[in-house]
Amino acid sequence: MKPAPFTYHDPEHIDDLIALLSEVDDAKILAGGQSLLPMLNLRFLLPDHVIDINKIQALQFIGRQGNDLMIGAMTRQKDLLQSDTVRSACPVMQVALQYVGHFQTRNRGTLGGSLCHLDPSAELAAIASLYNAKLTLRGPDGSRNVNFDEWPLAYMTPNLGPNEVLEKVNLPLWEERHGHAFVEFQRRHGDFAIVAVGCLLAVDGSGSITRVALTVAGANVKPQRLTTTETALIGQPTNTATFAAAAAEAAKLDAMSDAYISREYRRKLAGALVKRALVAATASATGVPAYA
Amino acid sequence: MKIENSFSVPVDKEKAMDILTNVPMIAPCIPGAELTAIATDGVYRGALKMRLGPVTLTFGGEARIIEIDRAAGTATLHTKGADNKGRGGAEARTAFRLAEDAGQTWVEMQTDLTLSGSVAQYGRAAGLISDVAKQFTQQFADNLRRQLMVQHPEAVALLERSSAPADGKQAVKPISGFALIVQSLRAMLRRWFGLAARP
Amino acid sequence: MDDIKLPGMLQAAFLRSPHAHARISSIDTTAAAQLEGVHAVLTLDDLGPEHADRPMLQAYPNPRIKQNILPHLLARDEVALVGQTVALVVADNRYIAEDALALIEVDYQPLPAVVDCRKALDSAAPKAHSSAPNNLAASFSNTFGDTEAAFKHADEVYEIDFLQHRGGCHATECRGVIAQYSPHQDGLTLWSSTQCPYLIRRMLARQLDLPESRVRVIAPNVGGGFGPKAGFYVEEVVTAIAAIKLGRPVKWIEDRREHFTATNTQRDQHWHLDVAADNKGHILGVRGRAILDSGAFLSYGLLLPFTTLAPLPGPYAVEAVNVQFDVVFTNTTPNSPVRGAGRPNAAYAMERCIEAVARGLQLDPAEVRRINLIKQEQFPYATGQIHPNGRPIVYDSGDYIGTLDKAMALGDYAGFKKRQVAARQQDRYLGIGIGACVEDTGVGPYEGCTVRVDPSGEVLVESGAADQGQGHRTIIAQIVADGLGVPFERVHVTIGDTGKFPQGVGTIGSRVGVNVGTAANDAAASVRKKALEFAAKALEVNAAELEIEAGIVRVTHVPEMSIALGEVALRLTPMTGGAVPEGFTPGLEATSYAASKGPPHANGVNIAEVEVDIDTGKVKILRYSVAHDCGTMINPMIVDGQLIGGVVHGIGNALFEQMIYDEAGQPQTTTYADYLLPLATEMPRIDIVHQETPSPLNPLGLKGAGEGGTIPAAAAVVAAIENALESFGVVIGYYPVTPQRLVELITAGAGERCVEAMSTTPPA
Amino acid sequence: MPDIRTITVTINGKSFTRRVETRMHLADFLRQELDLTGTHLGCEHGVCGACTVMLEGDAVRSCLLLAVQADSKTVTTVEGLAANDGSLHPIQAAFQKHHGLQCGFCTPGMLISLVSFLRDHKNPDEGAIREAISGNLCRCTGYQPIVDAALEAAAACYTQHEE
Repeated sequence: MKPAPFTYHDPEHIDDLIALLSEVDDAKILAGGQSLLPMLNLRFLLPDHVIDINKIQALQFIGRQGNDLMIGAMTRQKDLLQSDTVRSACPVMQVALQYVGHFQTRNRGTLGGSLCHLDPSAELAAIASLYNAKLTLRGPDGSRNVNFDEWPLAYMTPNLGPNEVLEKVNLPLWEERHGHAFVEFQRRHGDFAIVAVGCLLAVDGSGSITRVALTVAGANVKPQRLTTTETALIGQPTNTATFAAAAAEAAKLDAMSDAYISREYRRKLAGALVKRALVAATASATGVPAYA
Repeated sequence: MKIENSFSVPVDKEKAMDILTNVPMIAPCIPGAELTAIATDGVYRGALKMRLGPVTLTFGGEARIIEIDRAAGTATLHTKGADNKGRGGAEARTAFRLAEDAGQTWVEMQTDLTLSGSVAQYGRAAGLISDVAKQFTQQFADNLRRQLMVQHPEAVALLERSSAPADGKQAVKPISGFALIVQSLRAMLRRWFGLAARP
Repeated sequence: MDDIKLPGMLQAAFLRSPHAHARISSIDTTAAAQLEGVHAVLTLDDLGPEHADRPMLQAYPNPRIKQNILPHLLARDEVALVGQTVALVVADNRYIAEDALALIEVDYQPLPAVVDCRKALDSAAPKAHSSAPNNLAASFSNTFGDTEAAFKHADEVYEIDFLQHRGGCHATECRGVIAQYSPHQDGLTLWSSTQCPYLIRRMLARQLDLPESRVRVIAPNVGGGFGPKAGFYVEEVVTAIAAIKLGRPVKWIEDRREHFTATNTQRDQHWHLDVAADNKGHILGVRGRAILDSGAFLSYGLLLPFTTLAPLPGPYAVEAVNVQFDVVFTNTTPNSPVRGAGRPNAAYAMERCIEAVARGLQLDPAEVRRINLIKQEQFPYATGQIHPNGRPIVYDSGDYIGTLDKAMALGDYAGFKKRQVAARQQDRYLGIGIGACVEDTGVGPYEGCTVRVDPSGEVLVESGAADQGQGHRTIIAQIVADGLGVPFERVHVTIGDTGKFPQGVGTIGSRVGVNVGTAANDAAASVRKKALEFAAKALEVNAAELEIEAGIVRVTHVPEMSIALGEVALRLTPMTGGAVPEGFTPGLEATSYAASKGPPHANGVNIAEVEVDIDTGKVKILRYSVAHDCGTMINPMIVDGQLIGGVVHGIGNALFEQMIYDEAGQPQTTTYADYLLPLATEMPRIDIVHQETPSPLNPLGLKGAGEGGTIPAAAAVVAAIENALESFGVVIGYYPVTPQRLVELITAGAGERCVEAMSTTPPA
Repeated sequence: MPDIRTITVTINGKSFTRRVETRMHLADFLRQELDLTGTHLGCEHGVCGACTVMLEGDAVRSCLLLAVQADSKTVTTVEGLAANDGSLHPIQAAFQKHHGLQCGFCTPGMLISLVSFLRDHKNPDEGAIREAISGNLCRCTGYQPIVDAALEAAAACYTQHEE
């Protein structure tokens, strides 16, 4: 299980990277390496060029301007997990990060690597979907923005041209006070999620839902915003009946099956986890622990 | 893995059989395929490019018609290829059955696809691979149908022409799995919206 | 293994079949051979004419084998499993060797593959080997007592059907081989990650037509064995041939991807039984049939099937058993013993019988066990079954009811009902399950041990049995230190090297502690006797007045009259001018092959307490209690380590570990993202209580402990899950029990029993 | 022509300069080029944890790093844990006392992971320790003795480190 030969590049500035991407073909970008190296060792991937972008300091930053949380593509998962800025601006990301692999892999894994690899179960992709984050790409002819809902084109295929690189991610934060939740079903601690649900929820004085976002990851090739369920929840009281109805709706989502997990079971899980996410998000929003 | 497709064409059975058993004629219909050489004993060599997420597979292999029974209206195409970087192989037997039906010829295709090596051992992505395989054969069937129509000018004229390039090498622009995958996604999107829209 | 480096050493990599069953029409190695840094590319034809028609030899021949099918060293005409060796590349390093593999062109014609062991004997089933008439490897039965009468007089008959998963070995270190051939010195030296260096020496000598004295096999410190490293593998032979041909040392290290298909796997058995019982819960008889998947080859003889047959009817006094065993070939990796071998399967079968009777008669499963367990006054207890080796199976000693009571007390079985009801108020589902077993350990024929006192006073001990982390050296050193009366730190033990100790058998089936312990104890006693006799002469006292303390032989109560053991050794090995005293042979040492007078039988009871989340199907183990009896314990800490490690292995089998093949025989689980090993986070704290019923079969009363934790674990966990889901009428037919299966059983099972058995490949 | 680079790495306080092929992962560089065979290879796809080393103080999988990525960086391997006089690191002593290893193949990865985790976490409970070693596979011990060893060594391993 040794990598096939390749030519190694380690540019220190984003412009050098862009130039390099246009010069060489059959290249793979090495970010955290927690997904790329296994594929190189297993010889699933045999690229002619590996471009290591760990030396580009400009891609590693966490910043907040008003209601925009800006994160550089090469920011380490461990730094996101320890960041006070993220804790106050986007606590749900830190809840999700605890499900991502193990602390040894989070020491190297990056936000951009996860979003470009785009594993169907990727927790960080689910968070990006929850906020419909704005992704800034840099290429030979300047930069362009892509909202997350147009980012996944297909199974592990992002909307990223061969000569482009993901530079940063902007999470548009909710102004109003709201609660959050991230619940995941995995066979063992650190495993790929079979199904994971992210939820943001705001309620008014009377306890009715004013705004809600729900994302399901792992059920299909890409994270899915449950737009129908979201609209149906607006104005509803935060009680068992509402949550049960939302769960039943979510359990109808289209799901994939593989050698281990059936479509049917993924749907059932989606339903169960949506209910638990809504309960947790309500408790987080109102400060009152709601019943299951 | 067994996949069935069928379609009908306003072309008589004999003519359809001629085309279906003419490999250079049907090779461009294989999505992402490129015919590179015609060997002597009726074996045609070619390459097929397919992208599966981060992994792009390039199968080099061969295709040949291994059985023709004009009376029964059946023929079998056998294709076999291995990834040029040693990640496994694919082999398919596509059995055609033609039936005349009031001026139309009904073509039934039964493809038996076996994958081997690491490309067949993608545990977590096994479901996705069978999805892409179904899309692949459906696309092959659609192209075949268009090819059969195009070969017969008297066929209904409204059909748009397929883009067969002028030079000798019969190559449709290799549809990378990329485009194919987008269709797979679009099919899924249709299914979701169909489902999600329901009250 | 990979830490060992020899001057001039080359590294090898095997080309393996990507097909489960295919004919090979051509192999073209020219491109690979030309790659810079490649020294050789070998196919079967390149290994020499003597290997052309000589497949691997059978390590454990047996008259019951109907088709002794074993692989050629490298496949030439046909491959019968994904991963079968086809060619070997030897290069400067492993990177270049793997580059060369991709340049070898092999033309395969795929053939239909048989994958599901239950269908392997159907006439329409594809043949695992196209030249074989059918897929039957062997068949035999465990038959004693009058089952006809038992079933005629039965008040109730219950049906049981279950399939046990295919799992892997997955020691943390994969296998490895280093071969070095020096014709003018000591011939072939082979370092191997084997558990049985002496078996490898014998088989390698025969395979290569070399005298055993010209083959030395060294098993260095190895990262876990667990059974599959006890086998004789093609890689050991081919690496040796490559080293002989190239005249340079060759190292092959198995990587994890290879391990999934190249190293023997475990379990994969389908049982269908009927159990006859009276209405008080006594089991009168068991009959039925079991299909055991041997995989593509019979790489380990019939040892696995025999270890499945022997433990029936387990710790229960069942008078009549008639179970037919069929061992079948499929186009998958060969199966061999893995921690417990066939014993976990047999224990699971008997525990399923108990659970079926308890459920049928609505009795407490603990009480059904109590009334069926063999009573203390019945020991030594002959089950009635004759082992395939011709000897009757006899349980030497034990207190099975005592073990059950200790486990129930430790796990607070009595208080469980309260906990279960309280949890149900919070809509939580708790369950408790028992798994009991008896384990034949310390199987013969022998192990040897030499104890030699060095003039410095240090004691050198040599033995054959190799160590994969069990702590054999510690146990042997303790026995010799106590037996001889020397400080533990002065005892130095070397094992696992056929060049250092003449004969040995192997580290399998919890046998080393018993066999080496008995031999070491005997050898130490002989050395002690000789030292006392010499000292008696030297100190002119009666031997009876002497004792040995901290390496000094002295007169009891007169410490100043003494002679150090080292001094005795020195005087018994005089140089020229000196003389060996009258009546003494030179040296203060002894070698013994004293063996246990038959396999001592350990036993154990595990109790698992679980919680099942009925929405997701997730199982959480809240509490796990083990009562275990392995006779006299030499080192309780080591025994605890074996039990905890064994239990976690068993829980892995019960809940997580699953090799999946698709219908073409392609393994879907080939990385650790797919094959789930038990992790620290999912394991409960395991509480242990010991019971010591010494075995009468060896002086120290020893019984084995290496596999006792694993054997009953799956039965306990599955019973606990069923207990938690009793209101849903769920009966489990397949393990590992996955959350998805549980949710399906809960939904389907509501209100009615569904005895379910599934093929190796669960529905998509 | 293989793609070669010259790198300089400080390992356990000592500096090494070597020419290395860029495709060689850090674990092979330690084992094959520098004979530091304490770091073990159990899976080579980032799951078993036997290859865990510390890079700039962070526990990482050395099979998921190219050796060239360690250029001008500091690495700590299991060989660097014991003091120069051979006295064991507190976690090593606790492993010995609690029978925290049997075959010892996973032990280097376990020790490095725990040294790194316990350095940053003040008296963690059993659950936190089990989570910390959930990325390290062991087939022999069943994890319990390792957890007990870590609980005992926790106080000695916790060092107030700068944020």
